[in-house]
Amino acid sequence: MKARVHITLKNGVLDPQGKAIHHSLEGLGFDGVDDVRQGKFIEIELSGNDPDAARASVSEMCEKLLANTVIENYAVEIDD
Amino acid sequence: MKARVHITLKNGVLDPQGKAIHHSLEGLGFDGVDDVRQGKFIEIELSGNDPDAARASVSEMCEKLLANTVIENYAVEIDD
Amino acid sequence: MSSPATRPEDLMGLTKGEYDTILDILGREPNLTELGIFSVMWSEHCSYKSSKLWLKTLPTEGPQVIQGPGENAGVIDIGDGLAAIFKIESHNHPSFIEPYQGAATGVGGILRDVFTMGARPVANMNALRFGSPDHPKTRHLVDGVVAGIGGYGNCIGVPTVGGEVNFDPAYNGNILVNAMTVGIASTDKIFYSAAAGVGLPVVYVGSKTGRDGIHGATMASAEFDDDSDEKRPTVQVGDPFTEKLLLEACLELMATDAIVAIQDMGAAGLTSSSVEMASKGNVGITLSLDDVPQREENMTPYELMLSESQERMLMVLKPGREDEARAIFEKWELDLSVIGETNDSQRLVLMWKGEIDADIPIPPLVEAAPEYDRPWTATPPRAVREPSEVAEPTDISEALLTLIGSSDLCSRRWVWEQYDHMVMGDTVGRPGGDAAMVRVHGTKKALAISTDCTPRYVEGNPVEGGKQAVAEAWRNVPSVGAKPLAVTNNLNFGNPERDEIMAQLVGAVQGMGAACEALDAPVVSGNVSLYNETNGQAILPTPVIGCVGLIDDAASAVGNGFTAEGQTIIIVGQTAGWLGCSIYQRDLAGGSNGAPPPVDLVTERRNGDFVRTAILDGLVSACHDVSDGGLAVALAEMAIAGGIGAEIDATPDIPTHAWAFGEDQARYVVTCSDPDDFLHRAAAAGVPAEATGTTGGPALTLPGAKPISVANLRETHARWFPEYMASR
Amino acid sequence: MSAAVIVFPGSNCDRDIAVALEAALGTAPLMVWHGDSALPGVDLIAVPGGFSYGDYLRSGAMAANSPIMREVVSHAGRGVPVLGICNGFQVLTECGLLPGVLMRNASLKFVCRDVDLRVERGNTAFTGGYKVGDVIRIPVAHHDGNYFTDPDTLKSIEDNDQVAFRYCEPDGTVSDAANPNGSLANIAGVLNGNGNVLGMMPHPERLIDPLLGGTGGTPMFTALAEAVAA
Ligand SMILES: Nc1ncnc2c1ncn2[C@@H]1O[C@H](COP(=O)(O)OP(=O)(O)O)[C@@H](O)[C@H]1O
Ligand SMILES: [Mg+2]
Repeated sequence: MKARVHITLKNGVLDPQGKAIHHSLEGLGFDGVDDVRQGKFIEIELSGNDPDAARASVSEMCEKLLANTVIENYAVEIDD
Repeated sequence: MKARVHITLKNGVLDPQGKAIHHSLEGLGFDGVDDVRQGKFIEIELSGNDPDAARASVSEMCEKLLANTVIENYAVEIDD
Repeated sequence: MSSPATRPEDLMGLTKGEYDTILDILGREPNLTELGIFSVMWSEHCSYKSSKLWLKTLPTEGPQVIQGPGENAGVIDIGDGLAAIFKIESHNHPSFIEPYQGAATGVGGILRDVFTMGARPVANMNALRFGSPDHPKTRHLVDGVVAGIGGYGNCIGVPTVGGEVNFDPAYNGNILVNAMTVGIASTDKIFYSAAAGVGLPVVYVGSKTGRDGIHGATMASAEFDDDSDEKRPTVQVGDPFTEKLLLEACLELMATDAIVAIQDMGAAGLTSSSVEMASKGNVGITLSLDDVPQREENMTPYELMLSESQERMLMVLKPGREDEARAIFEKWELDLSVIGETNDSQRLVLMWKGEIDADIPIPPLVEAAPEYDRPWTATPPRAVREPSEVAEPTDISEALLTLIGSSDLCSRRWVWEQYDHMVMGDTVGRPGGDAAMVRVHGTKKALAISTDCTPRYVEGNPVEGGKQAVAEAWRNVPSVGAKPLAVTNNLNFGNPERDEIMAQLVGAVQGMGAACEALDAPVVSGNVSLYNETNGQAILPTPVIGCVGLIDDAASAVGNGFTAEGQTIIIVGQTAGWLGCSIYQRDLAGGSNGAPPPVDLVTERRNGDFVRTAILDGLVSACHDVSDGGLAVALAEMAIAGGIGAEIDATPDIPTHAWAFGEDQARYVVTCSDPDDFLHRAAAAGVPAEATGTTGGPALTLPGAKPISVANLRETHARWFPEYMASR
Repeated sequence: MSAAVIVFPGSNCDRDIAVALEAALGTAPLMVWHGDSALPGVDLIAVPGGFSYGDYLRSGAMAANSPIMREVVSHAGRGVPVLGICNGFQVLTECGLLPGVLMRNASLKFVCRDVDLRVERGNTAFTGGYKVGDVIRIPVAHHDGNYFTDPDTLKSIEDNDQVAFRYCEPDGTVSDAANPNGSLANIAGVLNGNGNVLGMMPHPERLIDPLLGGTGGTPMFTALAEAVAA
């Protein structure tokens, strides 16, 4: 089973990487870019086969380690 | 319009970050994790409203800047 | 064991003649794994087949040398039971393909070469050559390479204390990334790679093996024709975190007496490490490949033997010490696996799924490695250009500003601020000086380290250029007050199968050899990188020299910035005004570049020894060697570094531009508060020395030129790099 | 009196801080491996710089979950001085001992150079050797030193006088030009509410020897030695 986790910065949190990418895109001549935000995408292979248990476990991983919930949101999808 | 870009390491390319996260999850007592791969998730706000043009433009951004195509793959989705 | 066909494209880079030798050695056709092993062991990279003949001519001995070339790194004695262990290595091609990872893994590789011998790495250096700043790829390559070097060194916590960066269109298609590491060990705790003894466990430690960097030849072989993406050789990705753990674990195990031999897995991975250990120990090795920790599924013996996955080591332990080793590696959260045993067969036998997959006699694999005496014809000499033949500038001060603001002479701050140059708490001063200095932890002593090469000289005259590379690297060491002890070298050239390239290699080695001999700086380690060319366009011949010296008390060293007003400025060495092949000629005068400056090694030695002694005797307040850009550039750098101007009152009897920008060798600029004593001693020693001005004021004034404010000099010097990197 | 230095896999300024502490305290600190779970009788804790866990995922995140950090948190709660430098600062924010986060430098580049710091608070175990308004020159060496918090947190740390140091010009002016990494309000070091936990990006332990560039860091270690001896 595979979990796909998206970790994104909360609204209002500064995103130096997104800002730098935005700036570079403009420098490369890409018009019409209004905003860029960079987050993380983590794929986790799990050996169990209970999607609900997996979701619960991965959410706990996010709370404990994968995301810093002071500044980040996370979203967990389970591909089964 | 919003583009969602996933950038992941190609198969076979070492992922030191994923490896360290995997190890740390084990240390925290999470069992049943077989593999962890870390990628990037980039959200781009675009001002145009032609999804095909947007897709083409974001793909070009990936080729030129966002992805390192020697070691990374990218996937573009347009939410319209 | 299926045999590959013997079409040339299936020989993995071996010639038909080399293949026939393999048939003789084995008495049969090699299988794929065996052919792969021969191919990498006999590659230019591992066998030095084009250069070996010439490398043998280099001086490698001296009372200070504990271990010369032939081990993972060279070892010199620095007194008090301590040794400095160092080597330089190239990662040119990978850095062009993927600059960040290529450079990072280059640093990782050279660090392993040093700590595999028992040393704690204490300093990194890097010598970089990029294409023209105008070339569309250059900026991206500079950005990636610098970030990669920093990314690896910063993370592992070894300071990157110096190096060099140059730009030239000759490197447009082949950049050079040469990385050097210096480490310190106890002289009684140096580890070698000879696996002497039978029945000893062969132990694999570090990261798991993946398909990283497997010989591109795989692609051409029949068996892999139907391959998908999965088996594609992949770029090596560095993991400095794992390397840090490997470093600490190895040093911890080395503090015991469990290790018989140890060797890092670098180029050609498990193949060269196991073959070299067995060959040096005159033993055989049987490896059970099933026990090699694997990162990917369905790996084949061929892939396991040729993988260049990073952060791995092979060790031979004393029997029964495996558990002790395992406990240490587990503490550092690393894999340890016993993958084989030594025996007296003198054969490399690879077991795979219960069967013999490869069986090669080791002595001929190592000894029958080809060695070529490639043809060469001496590089035609260039005409000497008199100063009068090189156009004068309209304004000396403007010319100086142009030079110090140019890509090759401007400040490298943009580069070295991305490197942690202070971690470990022993870096004396900051980058930007002549030799970098790193204190030997817990003592007053310091190592002085520099890297140098002037490729345009080597192109103009390989022998003089080879001498000059050694002389310049060497000269930086007495400039701070340290005594040069030995050098390492990285020979970067084009295709040696072309006469004129081979001539560059031969000439450079001859020049280097002469210089090392005369300057008492034997070669203790090095690396050769050939075939640096694209579409028949070779790089400039670039034999980079890394020099290591010692100063007994770091507090007696001097820097290269003016330290006070009212000091007398003295030029040490003869200024004839050699403009041929100079930066001034190249960048500001045009025309044919002429012969490079000759190097008089006796003078070089005498002047360097004199300057060093004067510094140690406390006569000198600042010192800077004179190199690219000549006296004017050296004086400007001293003014910028010290934030103090100077009035130069020399009355040269040669054209002013030749005096200011000529690149005569064996020269230093020093400042003294008691010039008489210095000049007196110089005269007694037969060293040319002339007082030429006084420090002070807010501007630098050269003879016959308008003053330039130090602020303007500093601004101009600082500007180019950040502006170039920020533009697109 | 004894000090401890916490060592994580990937710490690399552990020896440097130990040297500085030993010079000030007269005795070598205890080097405590991250996997240990006890800190017996320690009255000063240093969390050193480096790249714990390679700085992978987020700087300091994995180290913050190490067993020993529970002990560090409980010691901090009892008032033991805890000093986190560079990666140590990142660890202390990740484990909640200090407010805010350290994001990637605005330049996106690693930066190693001397910066000037204005001392904003003088009466703590760490800063007792300085006066408010003093300017000290001290090196930074980091990739993720861009201090950030939400506006409410910022207001509360400013109101409670929790900012220990700010990046400034040599004359003490706090300006954008003096900010090496984009930190909010030029914050270079932050204290907890009780003033016994300090996190800072610059490296005071690198500046305790004139040969290495200066002694601007020495007063911090002297003050700490006095504080724990008292
Ligand atoms: N790649 C680099 N990495 C670190 N420091 C560098 C690098 N390139 C140049 N430097 C530093 O910049 C200074 C000037 O370099 P360079 O002009 O090559 O010196 P020199 O003229 O003495 O050979 C030296 O201190 C050198 O160590
Ligand atoms: Mg120099």
